[in-house]
Amino acid sequence: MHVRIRLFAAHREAAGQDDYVADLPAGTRAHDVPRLLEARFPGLSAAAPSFAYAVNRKQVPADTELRDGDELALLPPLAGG
Amino acid sequence: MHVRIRLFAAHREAAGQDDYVADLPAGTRAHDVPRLLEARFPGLSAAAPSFAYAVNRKQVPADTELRDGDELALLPPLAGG
Amino acid sequence: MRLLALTRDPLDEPGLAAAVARPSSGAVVTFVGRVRDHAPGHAVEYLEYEAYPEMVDAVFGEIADETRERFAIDEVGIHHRCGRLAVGEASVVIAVAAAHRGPAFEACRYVIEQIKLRAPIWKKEVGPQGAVWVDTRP
Amino acid sequence: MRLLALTRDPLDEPGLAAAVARPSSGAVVTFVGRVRDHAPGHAVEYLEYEAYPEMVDAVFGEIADETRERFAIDEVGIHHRCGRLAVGEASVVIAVAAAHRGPAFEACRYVIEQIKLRAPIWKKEVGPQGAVWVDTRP
Repeated sequence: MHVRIRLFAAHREAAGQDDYVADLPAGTRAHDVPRLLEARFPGLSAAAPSFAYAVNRKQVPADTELRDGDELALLPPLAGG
Repeated sequence: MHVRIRLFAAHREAAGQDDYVADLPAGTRAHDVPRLLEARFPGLSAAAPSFAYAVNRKQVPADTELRDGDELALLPPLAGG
Repeated sequence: MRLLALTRDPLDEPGLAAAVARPSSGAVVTFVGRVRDHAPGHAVEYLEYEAYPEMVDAVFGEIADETRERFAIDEVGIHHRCGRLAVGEASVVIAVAAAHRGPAFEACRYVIEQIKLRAPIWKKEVGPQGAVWVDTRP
Repeated sequence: MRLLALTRDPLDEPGLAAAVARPSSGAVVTFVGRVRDHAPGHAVEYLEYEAYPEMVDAVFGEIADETRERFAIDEVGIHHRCGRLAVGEASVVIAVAAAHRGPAFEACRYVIEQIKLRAPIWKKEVGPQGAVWVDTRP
């Protein structure tokens, strides 16, 4: 299935891109994605404990199962305001 | 002794003036003044329970003894802000 | 710009906010008191603010000194208007700058509460039913 | 003026304060977050704010709706900036208008706390020691 991945801040800089369509196995959960994309974007797996996850622009639990066509954002610690 | 009296709000309007030099007996205390000036400014005595008193621009206890040359303000309930 | 003022002129809220901010200020909290179109039980057309100006200056100075002592702030400004004010006009502007937002909020709230308790200022509400000097005692 | 916005342009604090006020508003409380010249342990030359814009719009809408439900206010506005900001520039402006000052202060504080908890926004501090993405976790 295809999932659109959004990267931000240090991860966007390291990846050199902020937007990537990943081909993921059916049944993938949000918290599996950093490990699955580690080869493509080194550093994601090590950063995984600090990520929050948003699916289709809503924060969701880390074990949320993804569906084809979802947009998954890997959110590093927030610093707005 | 001479004490400068300052009047505000409804009392200033009723008196038609905001500033009056009163000749008061030695030993007069702040809370005596509404009664002493009742003849000159009707309504002051009835309003006395609602006054706070300032001498020389500082709020003081109602029984503060006045001195010659003091400025006594009769402060109706405050409504700033 | 003077940080503490009682004036008959319209208040300059952004000017006061700018006057209190320092390069170290991460937060500026501003309170504006405005003339409402209503009071409990009746409409309001305009207000007449009256003050004891010499004592207002002294009280604003005391409140500002206390606020700087009690809260970790960079600066505080207080401008209060007197005279006739229409609905929607600002009667008071308080601006507080601080490194962090907590003290900025707390100090700004402290200042307006102290003004209401201590500043020798009065207001007359004028509406269709006539004019009344406001007495907010419970 | 839109009440909720994420923008690369300088923020208009008095404009937002004016946009939230109604004739019934006796109080307007404004919070401005500014770029400080220092962070714990080092100087700051400028900040780079980055956002997830589509989600910021959704989160600001949720926060504004919650704020209107929880507090007796007339209106709330939130403007947040992204891109490069110099020391002294405003990164966020929150304006809340209410009949009375208590809810105006409380709602304004609620909004900034919720933004810090929930808005998908990040900032890189750039100073003499280099650049670092801010992580405020304890």
